Amino acid sequence: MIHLVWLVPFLPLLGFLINGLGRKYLPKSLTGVVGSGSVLAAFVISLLIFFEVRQPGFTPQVVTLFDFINVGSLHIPFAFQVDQLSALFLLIITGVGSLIHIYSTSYMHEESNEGFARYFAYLNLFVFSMLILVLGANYVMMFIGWEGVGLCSYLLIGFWFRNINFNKAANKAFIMNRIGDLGFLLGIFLMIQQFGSVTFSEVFEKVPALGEGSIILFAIAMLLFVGAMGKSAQVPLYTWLPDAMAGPTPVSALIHAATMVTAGIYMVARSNVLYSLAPYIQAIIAIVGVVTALLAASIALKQNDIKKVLAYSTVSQLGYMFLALGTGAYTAAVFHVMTHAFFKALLFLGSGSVIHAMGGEQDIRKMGGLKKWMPVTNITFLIGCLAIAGIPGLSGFFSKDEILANAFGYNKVIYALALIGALMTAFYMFRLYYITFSGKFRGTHEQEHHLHESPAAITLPLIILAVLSVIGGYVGLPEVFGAPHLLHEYLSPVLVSEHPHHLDHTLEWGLMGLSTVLVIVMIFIARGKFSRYEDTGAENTGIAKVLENKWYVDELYDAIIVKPLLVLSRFFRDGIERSGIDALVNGVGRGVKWGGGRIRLLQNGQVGFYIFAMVIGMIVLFVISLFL
Amino acid sequence: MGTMSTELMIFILLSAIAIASALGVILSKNPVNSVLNMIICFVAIAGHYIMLNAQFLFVVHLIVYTGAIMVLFLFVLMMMNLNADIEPQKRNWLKYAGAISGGALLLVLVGALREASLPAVQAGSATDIGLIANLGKTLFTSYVVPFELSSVLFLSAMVGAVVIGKK
Amino acid sequence: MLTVLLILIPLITGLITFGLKGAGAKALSLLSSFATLVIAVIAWQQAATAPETLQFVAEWIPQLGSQFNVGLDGMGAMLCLLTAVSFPLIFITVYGREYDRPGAFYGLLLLSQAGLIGVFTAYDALLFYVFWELALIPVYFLCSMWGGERAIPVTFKFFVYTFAGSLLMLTGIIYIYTQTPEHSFSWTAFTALQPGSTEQSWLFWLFFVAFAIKMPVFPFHTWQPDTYEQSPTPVTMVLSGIMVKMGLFGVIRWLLPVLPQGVYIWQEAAIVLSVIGIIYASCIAIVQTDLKRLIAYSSIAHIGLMSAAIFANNEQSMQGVQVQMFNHGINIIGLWMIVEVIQNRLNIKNMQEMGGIATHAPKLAIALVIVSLANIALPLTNGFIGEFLMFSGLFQYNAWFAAIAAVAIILAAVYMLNMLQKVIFGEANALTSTTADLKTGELLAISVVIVIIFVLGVYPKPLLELVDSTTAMVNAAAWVK
Amino acid sequence: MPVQYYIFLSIALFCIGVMGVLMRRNAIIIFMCIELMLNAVNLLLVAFSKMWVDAGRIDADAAQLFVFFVMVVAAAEVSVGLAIIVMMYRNTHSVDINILSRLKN
Amino acid sequence: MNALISTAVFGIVLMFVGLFVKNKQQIKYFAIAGTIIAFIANWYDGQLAGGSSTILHGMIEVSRLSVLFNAVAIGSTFLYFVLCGSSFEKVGDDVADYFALVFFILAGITLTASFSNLLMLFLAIEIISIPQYILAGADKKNLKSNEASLKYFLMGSFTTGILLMGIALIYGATGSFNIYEMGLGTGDLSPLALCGIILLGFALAFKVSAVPFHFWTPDVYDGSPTVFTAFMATVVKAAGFIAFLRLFQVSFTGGGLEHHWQLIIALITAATLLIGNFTAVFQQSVKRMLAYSSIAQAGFMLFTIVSSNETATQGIILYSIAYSVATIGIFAILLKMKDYTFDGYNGLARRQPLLALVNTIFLLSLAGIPLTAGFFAKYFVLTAAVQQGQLLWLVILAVLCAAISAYYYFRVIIAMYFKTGDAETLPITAGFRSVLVIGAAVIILLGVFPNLVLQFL
Repeated sequence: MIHLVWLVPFLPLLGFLINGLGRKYLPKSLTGVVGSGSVLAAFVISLLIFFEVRQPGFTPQVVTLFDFINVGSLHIPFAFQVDQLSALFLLIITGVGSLIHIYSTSYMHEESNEGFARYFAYLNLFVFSMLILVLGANYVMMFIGWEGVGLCSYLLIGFWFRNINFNKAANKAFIMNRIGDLGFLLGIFLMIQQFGSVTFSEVFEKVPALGEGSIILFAIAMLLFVGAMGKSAQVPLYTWLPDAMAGPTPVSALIHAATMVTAGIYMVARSNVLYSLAPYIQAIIAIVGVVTALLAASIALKQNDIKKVLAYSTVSQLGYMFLALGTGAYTAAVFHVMTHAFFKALLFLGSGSVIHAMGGEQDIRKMGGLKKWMPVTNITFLIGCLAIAGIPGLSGFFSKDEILANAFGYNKVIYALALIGALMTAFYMFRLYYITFSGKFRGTHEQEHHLHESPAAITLPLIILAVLSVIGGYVGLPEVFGAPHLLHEYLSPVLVSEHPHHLDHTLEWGLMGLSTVLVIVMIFIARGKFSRYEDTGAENTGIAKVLENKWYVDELYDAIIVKPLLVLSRFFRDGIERSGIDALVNGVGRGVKWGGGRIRLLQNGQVGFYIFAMVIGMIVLFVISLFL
Repeated sequence: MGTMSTELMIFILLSAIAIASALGVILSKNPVNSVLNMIICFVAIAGHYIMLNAQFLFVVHLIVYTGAIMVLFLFVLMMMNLNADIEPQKRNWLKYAGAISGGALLLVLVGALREASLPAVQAGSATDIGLIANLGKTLFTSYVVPFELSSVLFLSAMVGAVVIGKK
Repeated sequence: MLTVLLILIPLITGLITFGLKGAGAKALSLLSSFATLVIAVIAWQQAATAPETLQFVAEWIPQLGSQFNVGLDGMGAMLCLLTAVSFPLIFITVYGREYDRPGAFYGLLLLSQAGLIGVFTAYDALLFYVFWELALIPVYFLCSMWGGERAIPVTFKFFVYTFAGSLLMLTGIIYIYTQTPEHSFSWTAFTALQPGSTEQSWLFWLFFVAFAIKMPVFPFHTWQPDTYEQSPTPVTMVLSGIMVKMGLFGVIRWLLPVLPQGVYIWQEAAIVLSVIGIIYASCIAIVQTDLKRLIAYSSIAHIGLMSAAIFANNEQSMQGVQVQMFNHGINIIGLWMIVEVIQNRLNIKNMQEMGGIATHAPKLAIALVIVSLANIALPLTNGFIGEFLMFSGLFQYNAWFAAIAAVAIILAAVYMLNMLQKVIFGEANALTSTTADLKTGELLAISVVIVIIFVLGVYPKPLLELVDSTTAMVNAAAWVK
Repeated sequence: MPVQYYIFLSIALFCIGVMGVLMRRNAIIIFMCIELMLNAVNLLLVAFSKMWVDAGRIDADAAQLFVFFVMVVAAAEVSVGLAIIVMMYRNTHSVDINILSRLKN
Repeated sequence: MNALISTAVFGIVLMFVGLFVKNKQQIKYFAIAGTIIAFIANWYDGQLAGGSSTILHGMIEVSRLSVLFNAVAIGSTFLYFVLCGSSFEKVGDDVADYFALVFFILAGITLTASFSNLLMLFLAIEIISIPQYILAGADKKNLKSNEASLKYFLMGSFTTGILLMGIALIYGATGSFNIYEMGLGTGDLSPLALCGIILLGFALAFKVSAVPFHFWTPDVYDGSPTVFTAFMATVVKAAGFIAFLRLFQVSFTGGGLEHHWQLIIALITAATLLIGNFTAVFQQSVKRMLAYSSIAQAGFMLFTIVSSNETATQGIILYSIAYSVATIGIFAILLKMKDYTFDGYNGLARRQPLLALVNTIFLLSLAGIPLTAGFFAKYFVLTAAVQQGQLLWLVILAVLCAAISAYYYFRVIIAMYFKTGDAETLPITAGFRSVLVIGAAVIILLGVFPNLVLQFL
């Protein structure tokens, strides 16, 4: 089966080509079948691969398709690597991907024929790129996918291209990602310089030779991490993700929650050999992670756009994953990627269902009491909220608990901060839930009349994801439960450098209890505050206003980066280009003309003067040649 | 003071006349005076030719220059009825500048040629090289090509003078 | 003989075309360009297997030791192929347009093609110089005669600029020629000479300035945006797609192997200039509102990178540069094709007045997106391979230069995406809502570009292998320390 | 007698001629000064001829013949030159060289 | 030698033709026939002179160079007569005399490449100059023509004085007028000889209009009847250079002698290049621009003097052809224009495409663009200078000036092709056109195969 791995990315690519080229001619039904079917088929193959990989004693296999770049000693083949990590990601991507494709067939049904096909083409292309990213057997392949998903993200955020603001959001996403990509790229160059190779196996083989704490290693690790920061929306490169909500909601679910944004985690996990030898960088990663988690969570507290809340929540959760990576708990990070994929996709799709029902309205202040009309959405959304909040028994609890436990072992302060973040998570999620689903409806009558539960193509994925959000956590039970940590065992051949912090059991139980209790308290506070929410229209003040305005980070970036860049560019254009270089060049021309104009005055028409000048010239030349 | 000094005295006398009359040419206001000065200068130069045993040239010089060319000049001047008043004075500084640069040229040339070491002229030693017979022989043997060519020159000058001169 | 044919076909047909009227000129030039393409493809195949069969030597000026010596190595074959591919594309794109005095227009274009191929094939310095100028003259006339309202002074500036540069190069050529023991212009004699390092040091500048103006490298670039803006688009395609490669080609063929020590002394300076140029031009591109000028500055930035990579002068950068020479040519020609279509439809250049083209001309918009993405070196497009290798090579030379230069990939995204947003996205206005989509000919030409973009983006091997020999040659010559 | 005397004399005459050319505006006088320069050269040539004869060279008559040719040329030049000056006088009623300065710059 | 005789004889013949042939247009054909016969006679010379032979008591040396240059000069004159011959009539009535004078000039020119005695040089220069004074003033009623004639004459005869002084001083130092027998390169250089060399340099610099002895050039070229300017600025100029080069190459080179004068000639060259090019940029009249351009081109030709080596000889020959043919062609077209300013050329390409094309080729040749003879001309002179060593600064200055020169040559091209206007021309015959095309073909042919000419050297 392994040798057929190329089919996994190839099928979505085929879907992309069919939908893209035939977008004018194919009916929507066929488009939907092609789009979803290709991903579903890829999922099936991924499952088969997964089962093969799961066999004990499986060693990573590299499938080389052809030579991509061959320059001297540098060989970069177009090759796929199948191992435990990539197989797991294949499952997440194609699995969640196919659900979202199915969901989309209904959600996007109001688009024109062409738009519908275009949407599926982009989505398929995204899946293709994402699969390249996780399947690549070297960093360049990863980079190909890395930029590819960025492109698809750009295309899908700007899907409704007539809206200039959506386009701007798309541009922002792409450009911020590129900043990260730059780091990634430089990291690759440094690798080429140091190891003469970018293939995972060769690089990891040569890394230890540099020795722990080597400055080169730091540089590589840091540069790669910059890439991860961009892709996975970490501080300071996170501001694009909330804006990316301009795209269709299934896109947010797939790209900006479940898959693409976790690419950074995948990359660091994939490079665990490297990172484990760069402890300072790990510390940086942990700090960035926890700061992101806190910052995003704090912003989420005051957002009123249903998708924005989820977006900040995603940023925050990604922060947790990086925290896990920073503490060396790679499995925990991957684990959280998985569970997060389930419940965040669920939440996004649920919000999509809500938005769909509300006729495009996204402001939660205009909603309320929706559980009456949308029972399935309500239940599944609630499950999602519970899962993300970390209620014991649901998937989020296990993954988050593992992260918190590791953080505690790593550093108490970070643990405390992470815990605060987790509490905020519970609070804003239930704020969202209660404002949206409880209380009474605050929208227009027209909207109220229109409210309905979504069709099966939407609810079915919701239900499946809700089930996964509940049971997904059982693959990684904490040690204290006594059961084996399946995920850890599964991934251990890949995550060779993992060094999780094991706490003693009492402490672990205590921490678990503490967080559970606090989370429940938070939920109740939220319930008390928002279950009968009324939109007063009052302006926020003080810290609330700061939070509502996202700490003014966008404005800050505008002031310290965008504006100076524009000023600099204008200075280059007007100051240097026009009045500098070009003026100089033209000045030479003018100088010649001016000189000509002066010199020609010598030619004054008087023959007496001419002879005089000749004599003077003779004298001068005589003096030069005779006496000098 | 032997014969040498006689030679030298004649040389100095002739030179003085020549330079004085040359200065007269350039300094006198009336063009007719200039021409007359010029004639004196040419006669002095002719005297030098005799001193240098160039008898043929002496004759030609007197006939061609003093006789023909200068008379031609005089004729043209008379025909145009030019006198001193007609020539507007150059601005003074230009005049001085002209004089100074001419002087500078002189200085430069003298400075350059001052140290030339050359065989001396043995004044008084008569040679017959400048006689018409000898020169004529050379002229019609070695120098026949330039001689013929000068006819081309004259022809063109003649054609030219006609072309330009006729109304 | 094949090589000579490559020069002769456009030369002769070009001269004939002068005498033809409208349709005849179009048809003949198209035919000629296809014939050249066929020959170029055959030559390309031969260059890969038996390059020596492409060498053609005939006596030219025996008194001078100058021969009509043409041949194709990997890079030469690649650039000839680029030229041969570009011209049919250009002709197809403008097939629907009517130009004043078409005979002269197409004739001059073909003559410039002959000159360009000549430059890429010459193995004799004097011949090289002759072709170098020959390529310039038709372009000068094309720009001035069919260009925009400021075309005459602008093109003239361009002409004098490049002319001055090439005359300096001529001085250098003459100097080296007089130094060669057997007084020969042949490339072999030039590379074998190796003057002393002081001489190489100043000779370097004589050559470098000529090439730098042609490329153009900061600060010798100011002719370029104006010229691109004012030229008729087919000519701009030739200029930006192929002619700028003359400078790069010149450096690789005539500077690196001939004056390795000079390069060694000055490479850092050249790279610094190039890197400044990359950032500088990228920044200016950000604040351009004129579509053509934006592309012009983006081109300066790209060329800056190529120049930096050439002087970084290692295996990766050299391979990257050569591959990128081809790919940049294809991409920028594609870009200009689309600009030409937009110009033709809307007759405006200011991007602020555009917008919403995607709604009414989706094919056009898609093509623009793809070509723009190739231009910002998205992986799996052809632009990526070259840029990746060039940056990598530059990084091996000096990590900091590479890091600074690489900022351009962000800036490139900024201006290209801005351009896309302003031109094709958003709501259509009164003007743009009438935009007609691509017509068959245009679609065909652009499709070819797009296919090349993806094929070479996914499978660059043929190109990389083709230029291997040239890289080996340069590197063998260049590491004299 | 050193030949330098003749050299200096002839240079002096030559330079006086140059001065005259520079100082005067009357075309005829200027032309005369040019003739003076030619005569200075002639004198010099004759002196050199004598010098080389005294030094024993038999072909020294070349210089005298040269002088002869100079005179020939001078005569031709005078005929043309005076014709030109007369032509100018006819058109402008002046022989001032500065009258004619239409052609400039 | 045959060339000299035939041209001189034909000068006389033409004088008489004027008496018997009343139709002025027909006189041209006699003149053309004269050049053809002279060309054949010269070719016959070439057959005889295997290597080089000094004949007639050391006055004349017939060599491959002299025969080749005579061929160039006579050929150019032929082209000149064919293209501009019919314009003689516009100047005045004495058409036959003008032709005769041109032939006399040509007779002088045939000496410039073959003199081997300073007397012959002097006579050659005078034979060239005196008819030119007359031709410059041929348009008798025209004050400009008067002025040109007067200026040329006064300055020319002043320079004659300088030239003679130089010759006299050299004679004083060496006791010989024969350029082969002077032996200046051996032993110490007498100050007399040095002054003589410098003065001769000045005089010849005047003839080739090098700065600062160039002042006459623009005025004379501008004031003279255009048809004569065409001749003065081309063949005559080339003759000046060949004389200059011959004298300096044969007599003043060797034994380190060139170091005494190389610097000032180099300075003169630099000044000529700068002033010629700078001033030409400013002109509004094409005719006057060509006058300044001739100064600028002289700057390039001076390179041959500075370097005075084998390549320089080749260079001067090629330069003579390239420059003469191109300039005659440009002047021939100028003669057909009603308006001599740049604006007068506006839109010529639409009205007379062939004329414009040919003019463009000539202008490109002057600018030194490859594939025209002008390129190889420039190439050779620059190579000569580079071979000399130490002169690289001058070469670089020259190429920069060449770039400037593109400016004013291209102004004509711009006017013809890119500007709209109705350039008015006089009627143009098919014969005129075809000869122009032949001229352009020569330029292109020599631009591709310069050895067509060089093989004769």
